[in-house]
Amino acid sequence: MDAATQKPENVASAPVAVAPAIHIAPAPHLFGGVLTTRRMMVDVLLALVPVLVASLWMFRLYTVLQLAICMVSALVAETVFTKMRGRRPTLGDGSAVVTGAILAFSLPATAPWYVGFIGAFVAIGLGKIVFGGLGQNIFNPAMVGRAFVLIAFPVAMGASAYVAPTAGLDGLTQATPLTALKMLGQSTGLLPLFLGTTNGSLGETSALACLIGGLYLCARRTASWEIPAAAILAVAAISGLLGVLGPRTGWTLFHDLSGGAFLFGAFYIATDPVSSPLTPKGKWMFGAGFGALVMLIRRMSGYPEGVMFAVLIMNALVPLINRWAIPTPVGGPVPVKKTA
Amino acid sequence: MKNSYIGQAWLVVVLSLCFGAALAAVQTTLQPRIEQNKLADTIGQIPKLVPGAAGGELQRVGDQVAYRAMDASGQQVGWVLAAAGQGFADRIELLIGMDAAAARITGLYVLDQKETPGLGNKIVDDAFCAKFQGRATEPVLVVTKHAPQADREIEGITGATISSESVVGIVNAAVAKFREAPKP
Amino acid sequence: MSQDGPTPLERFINGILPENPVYRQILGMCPTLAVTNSMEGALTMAGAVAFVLICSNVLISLIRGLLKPHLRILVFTLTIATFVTIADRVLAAYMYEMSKQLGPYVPLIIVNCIIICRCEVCASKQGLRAALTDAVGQALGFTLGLASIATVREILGSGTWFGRWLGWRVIPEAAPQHWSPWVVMVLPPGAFITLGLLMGAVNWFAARKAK
Amino acid sequence: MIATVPGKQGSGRFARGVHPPERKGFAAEAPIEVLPNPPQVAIPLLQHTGAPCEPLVKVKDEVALGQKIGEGKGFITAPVHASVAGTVAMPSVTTLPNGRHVRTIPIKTGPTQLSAEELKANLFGGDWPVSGLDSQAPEQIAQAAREAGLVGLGGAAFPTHVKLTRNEKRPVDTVLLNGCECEPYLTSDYRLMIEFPRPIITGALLAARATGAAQIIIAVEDNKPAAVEALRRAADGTGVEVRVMETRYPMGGERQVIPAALDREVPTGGLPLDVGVVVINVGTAAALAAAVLRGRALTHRVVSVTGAGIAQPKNLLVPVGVSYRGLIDFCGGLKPDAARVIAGGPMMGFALNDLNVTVTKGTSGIVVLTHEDLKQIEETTCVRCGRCVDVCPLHLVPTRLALASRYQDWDMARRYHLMACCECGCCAYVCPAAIPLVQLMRMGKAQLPNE
Repeated sequence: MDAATQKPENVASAPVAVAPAIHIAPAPHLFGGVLTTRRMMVDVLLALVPVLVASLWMFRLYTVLQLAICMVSALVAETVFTKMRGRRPTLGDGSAVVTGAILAFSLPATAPWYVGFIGAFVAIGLGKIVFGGLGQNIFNPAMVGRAFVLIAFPVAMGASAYVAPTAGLDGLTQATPLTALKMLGQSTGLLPLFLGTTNGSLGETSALACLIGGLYLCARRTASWEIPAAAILAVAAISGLLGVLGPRTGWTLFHDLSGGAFLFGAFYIATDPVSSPLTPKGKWMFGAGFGALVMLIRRMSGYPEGVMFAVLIMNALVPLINRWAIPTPVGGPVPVKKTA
Repeated sequence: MKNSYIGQAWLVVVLSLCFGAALAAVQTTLQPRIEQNKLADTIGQIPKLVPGAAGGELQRVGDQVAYRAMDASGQQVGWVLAAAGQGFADRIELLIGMDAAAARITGLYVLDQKETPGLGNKIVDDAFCAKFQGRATEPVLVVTKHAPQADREIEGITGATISSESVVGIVNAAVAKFREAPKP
Repeated sequence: MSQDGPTPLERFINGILPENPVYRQILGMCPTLAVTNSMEGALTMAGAVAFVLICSNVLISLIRGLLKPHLRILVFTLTIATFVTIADRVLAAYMYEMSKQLGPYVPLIIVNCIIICRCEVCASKQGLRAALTDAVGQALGFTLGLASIATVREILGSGTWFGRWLGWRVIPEAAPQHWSPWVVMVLPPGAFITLGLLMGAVNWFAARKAK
Repeated sequence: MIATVPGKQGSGRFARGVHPPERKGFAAEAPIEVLPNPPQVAIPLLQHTGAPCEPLVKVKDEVALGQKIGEGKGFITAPVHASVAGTVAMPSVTTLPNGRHVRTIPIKTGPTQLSAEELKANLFGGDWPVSGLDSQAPEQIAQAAREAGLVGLGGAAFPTHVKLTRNEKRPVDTVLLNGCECEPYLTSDYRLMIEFPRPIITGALLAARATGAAQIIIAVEDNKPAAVEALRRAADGTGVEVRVMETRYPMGGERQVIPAALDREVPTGGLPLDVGVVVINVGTAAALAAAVLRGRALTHRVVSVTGAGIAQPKNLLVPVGVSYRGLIDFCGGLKPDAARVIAGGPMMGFALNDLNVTVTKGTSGIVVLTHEDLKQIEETTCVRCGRCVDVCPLHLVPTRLALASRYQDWDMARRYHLMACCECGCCAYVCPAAIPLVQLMRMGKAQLPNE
């Protein structure tokens, strides 16, 4: 072979033809590939299965109806709004379905149809699309939707909404544990709180179901374990302290942990990657702040439960937390070059 | 002259004088009407709060503002008491109608409130205010979560326990104080 | 003092849409957000603003030759404050209900940037005719902005349109499981959301038209 | 000053990093074969980090194997040598895998050459002394390394004599031989450690003699027990210690292997020298022994030709300057489903669009991936999941750095320590949204200093 044979026109006749389509791309050439955005969303849906089972057991058809309304509305909203922006529809990534499901699980069983419908449209439209779509939103979309309908329809969403005397299920005729505590000073037993045989939003009643699904999410690393861990520690610490300072009859820190939407929020909502901090340190701060705010709102405000507002407030703080929690690289910060 | 303060500011001075005069004129012309509007806002409620009353006049009782409710012949038929206190969101201002002996409530009117719309602001509804009609002023009223079984029980607004309790509390406090006070 | 620029007619039209104070200049946000939960409040406010705007524009235009540059803002403020006080008193005397509802927002017209902005950019430099048409155009544009927001908010928030004056019910009352008015629309957040969405819509149409 | 306690041992681990599939099986059991001499080689005049060389020969000159044909000016440079005996042809310009255009000196292979056995024996075989090396003066070792054109064979191709030159202000206490070979697929170092551990040990001792280091450690990942065994046997009684590291990418990086083996942290922007360590690849150590004791210039190196897209994966001892095509042809050519040819490992190597580029001193392997291996997903938007943060071995926030680079927000790039990035590719490897994080950061690193 001489130099001439290295010219490209002879390449085709070479014994090893470059018949395979060789293409180039930047390194790395291998891709972990196990976890895609879509797969993360599927994980969340899988993790919601225990919650769904608990909810079906407790609220029967109300669950199915509410989930159907919210998920379908979320998908329709996603299609409509992405089309308005002239983008490709992004239904395939599953984020709209997840938003719809989380919203549905955070609503009262008997909330009328338009609550879920409008909530889903606001969640997708105002919660996500106006910020630039998936990955750009500041706030958890489902919680934006829920906050909107809570303020828009206080009767259908407030404490009174959970007590539905006309409902066909026994559970629905009692006040939620936190409302009962706040308004009547009545404490609910730990076992019903843990198993979820109490009234409340569709997904929040069973602490057990939230724990099972949440641990699955953390094990899959779809959710960062730091956030729920920090949140649980914060709530336990504050509730324990308050319990020591001024005990409430029959209400312990375990009640605070398993009552209300706390576990549901800590595992499924606060861990939303888009609206939570990036670094482990930031996640600890975020989780602890979330837990502290939940306790603050529960004890000091007019609302019996504070998960939604706690999530939204902490979401707003995320850019700040990200700034505080910039990690120092191994070997220390980049030395500042002295300008010549 | 050109650089003196007056030279610079004469326009401001002249305009101030003109505007001042104009405002004085407007104020003098309209003030009685505005005062009347304000009074009418309260007095106009009196016939609704005290049965048989046709009008009323301001009567301070201690540091409380009250109105004597009169029938057409000028006979006193009751009292209207202005009361205020903290609600769930902000101050609630009430007018409480009572009979001449201040023994029975004859009506309730919410002058001003900023309670949660859809929940707490239901205290302005007739449905809620009417619950106070005919209640004795002693013993004090209490809020319940069910249909009232005793004269002193007022059924609260679902989902607005604090607003309901605030109104009842304001009524109780104001009425108790009014009953104690010597009346002219 | 005349200079090249839009004719009085163009000024009039500009104020209504192309330079709408609410949607294009983003001025006067305080009343826009505070009093637009019903048509009555919005129109009363728009009327008061129109009165102040027209009167001050005319007056400033008349005395524009006498203005000293460093004292002009003081004179503007003085003028505006006077007319605002007059408007406030008149409302209290003849529309007591509305005056009570609008509360501090009528006196707050003094700090409404639309008026001082028009005084500065137009009335203090233009003749009477230009100043008048400009003020009327801006006032109409402001009215349009307030009315559009109030329409959305009152219909969604209360189900009515001109409910207090005319009693028109747009969305029939229904049992809560079928429909319920959106309380959020009556509250301040509703104002922000409506303003944002309408402004987005206006920009969207403008961008489409420009294409 | 970071504590430099001699003998202090690291845990064998570093925090974070990833576990890509190892895929060493393709060529792990293939003994090192000698590539038959190609009809022509093209020696690039820049194969190292530093100043390029100027040619020392003219067209039609006859050159011998190992004859110096290019020499650079300055301290940080390395000469180049003829890798075959033959005749110099017309100089030309070639493009290296990293995209650099460099001048090359082509040499037509002459009729008389060393046989494969002679070459192998000459470079690695025979007896390698492990004692009596004190007779070598430290300066002479460094000088021999320079004359032999020795550069780091791990990939970065940093001139070795620079590392071996003593610096009074920065004493070296440890020579760390890097036998981690953490890149998937590559097996050239592995084969060398198994087949020829003795020149490696001797090279290590020479490096310690040159730098004055008291401690010599060889770091090998725990997925290469045979290499550990072979090295330990060869090192017996020499004071050279073989330490086993956890298998985790990028263990082979200086900033990972030093903390893992010695529990010392190299300061950002600094060198291993700052913590009293000199890191040398095992292949470089063997070449150092050959250079010092046998006067062999760096003309050949071991290259893995491996991957599912190559017909017969092999480890080859090849002359520098041979074309990639020559290696691939010798290994039976590409399979029909071959999709990408990579110079170096799949995590940090460069994809080739032309197989006629030449093997340089820094070429550690040729990896041919198939379409199956490349199952890429489409780039989507970042959902801020933080996976890249979880794996970055330098504890950076890659998503922010990539964003800063993409939108040229240099304040943010500085705030998040862009220049600390080592481009190891862990972040892009795990990114669920398939964002080209490394590419973006590389772009940003190129632009940031000018801002």
